[in-house]
Amino acid sequence: MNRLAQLLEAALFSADSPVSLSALEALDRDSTRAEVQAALEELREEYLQSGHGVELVEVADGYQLLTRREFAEAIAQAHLVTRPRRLSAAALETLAIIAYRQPVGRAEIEEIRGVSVEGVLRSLQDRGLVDSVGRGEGMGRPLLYGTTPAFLELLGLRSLETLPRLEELSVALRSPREPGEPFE
Amino acid sequence: MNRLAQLLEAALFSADSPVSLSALEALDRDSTRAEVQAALEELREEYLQSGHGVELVEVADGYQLLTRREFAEAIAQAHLVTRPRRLSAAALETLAIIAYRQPVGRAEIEEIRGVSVEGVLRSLQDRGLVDSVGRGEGMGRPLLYGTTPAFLELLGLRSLETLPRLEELSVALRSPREPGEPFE
Amino acid sequence: MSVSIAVENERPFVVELDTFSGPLDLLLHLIREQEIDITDIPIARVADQFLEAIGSLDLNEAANYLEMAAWLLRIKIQLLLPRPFDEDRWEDPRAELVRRLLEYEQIREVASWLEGQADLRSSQFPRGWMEEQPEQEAPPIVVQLDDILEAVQRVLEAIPQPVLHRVVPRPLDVEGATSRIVAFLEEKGHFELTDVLDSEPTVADVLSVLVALLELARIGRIRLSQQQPFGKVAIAGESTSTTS
Repeated sequence: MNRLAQLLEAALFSADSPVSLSALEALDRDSTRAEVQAALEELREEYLQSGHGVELVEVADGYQLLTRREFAEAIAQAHLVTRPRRLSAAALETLAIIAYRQPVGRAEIEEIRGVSVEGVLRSLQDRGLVDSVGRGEGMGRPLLYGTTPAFLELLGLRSLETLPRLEELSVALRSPREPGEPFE
Repeated sequence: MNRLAQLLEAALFSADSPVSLSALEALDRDSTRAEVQAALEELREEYLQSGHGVELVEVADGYQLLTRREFAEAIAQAHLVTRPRRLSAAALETLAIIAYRQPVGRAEIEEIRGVSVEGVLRSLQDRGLVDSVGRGEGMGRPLLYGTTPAFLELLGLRSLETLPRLEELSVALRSPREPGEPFE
Repeated sequence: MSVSIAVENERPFVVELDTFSGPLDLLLHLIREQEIDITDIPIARVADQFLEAIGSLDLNEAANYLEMAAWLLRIKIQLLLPRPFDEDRWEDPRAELVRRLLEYEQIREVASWLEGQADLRSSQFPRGWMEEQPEQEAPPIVVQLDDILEAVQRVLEAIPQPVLHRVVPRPLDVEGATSRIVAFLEEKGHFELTDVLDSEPTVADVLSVLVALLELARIGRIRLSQQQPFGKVAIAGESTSTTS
């Protein structure tokens, strides 16, 4: 591998979360974006060709090295790594609403789910998956929530655009409330 | 690389402390110690031959993948590590034993966990979660470990509201043996 | 908690209440289970089934469901009122319910997609070891009590049988530990953690005592304090305490 690919590999190794293309570019002032992208491609190829236990993955608007799926069981059984705890149905539904309607207030989430979401919202915030992103109009100027890069990373998504589009879902429904339509 | 070398690479990559040879052996029951050593050699060779940004290093308590020194400065300047860290299963289990049995020596922790804990213990110490609190009786007067104030703080153990309810804990309290079963 | 729902001319079906994330989830389940046309819900029947299902919930758990029950009953009554002669001007009182159900069903579909993605991703691990970086503070560590308790469980499960080579009487369970502590309380008023434990306690003993203490502290029977790190844990009856 060329030196830039080596530097990128070392950097991706040292990072604890996905690294954006611009952060990778900043590692070496003499390299252009195109060169960085070519080196990333070389790295990806090298892992595939030589047969490695890790692979280069594009996630959360960045790049990350992850172990290959087939080794997960053995590593988890050896207690070298804990798998993240699975999310509850309540947490998943709340995340789904926030992902599609962000920025969205608690009242609207509760209206859709039909239950109080205070506890689940707090725990999603504690886990860093959602965060308050501003305040809404109206009474009490409610906090509005949105998803974080950690949310994308948890799901292995490249960006919010890779979420399935609503019209692709099997349940047909008119689009979310028209702007200006009153809250009930 | 062969499959065993790939598995070892994935395990060393994801573990949060050096992994001992015996722990690496435990990853694949079908492989002998000699095969594991040969695969480690293959991994080391691969990093050298293909020119990688990382290398396989043998340290006192096992094996570790480290980024090559020459890239350290560029990476440090890029500030790629930012996020709160979670502890591995091995670290949590060791921490749990120390928390409940302190002051406790390494031999006793290893007896309970059934594996060497040297690397994990050092990394818990580095992180300020446990510390040596004295020396025990007996041969060699072994160091005894206990948890630190930082550990209590991390768990928020002072606030009663965060305490788990009894029924949540009861699973963890299932007696390791049948009541009344005789001991040798 | 499961409830058996009676269905006319058919076998009753069982509803596991704990598995529902809310009233819409339960309602949707009733509708889908009976293959009801969602645009033409037989409200009277479904409302009865809904009430039957939540009947066994205690008031606390039922709070989220009661609003839905009231709504269903309101729609049921509205449907009994005479319709205007001009059918076109009649607004189906079920329309809003149908909209909410479909909206929720869509969210649930997204939720299950997210779950699948999370499962896929959780079988790939990022780098574990973080090298010390010069000129930079180490990132903070997160540990949660739950993580420790899960670890304790794994440790207990992994202990080979027989456990440590010691001759120990039957391990202390939480009830045993609780009554031991309560006895101490009545006798002494305040004492130390080590008083409650035998000289060579097992992991299970320590855990039982700890849980008993935490539970007693939680319900306000006792107060726990530790003067210094690694210091002894002092236990006092709550009535004798003067500070908090």
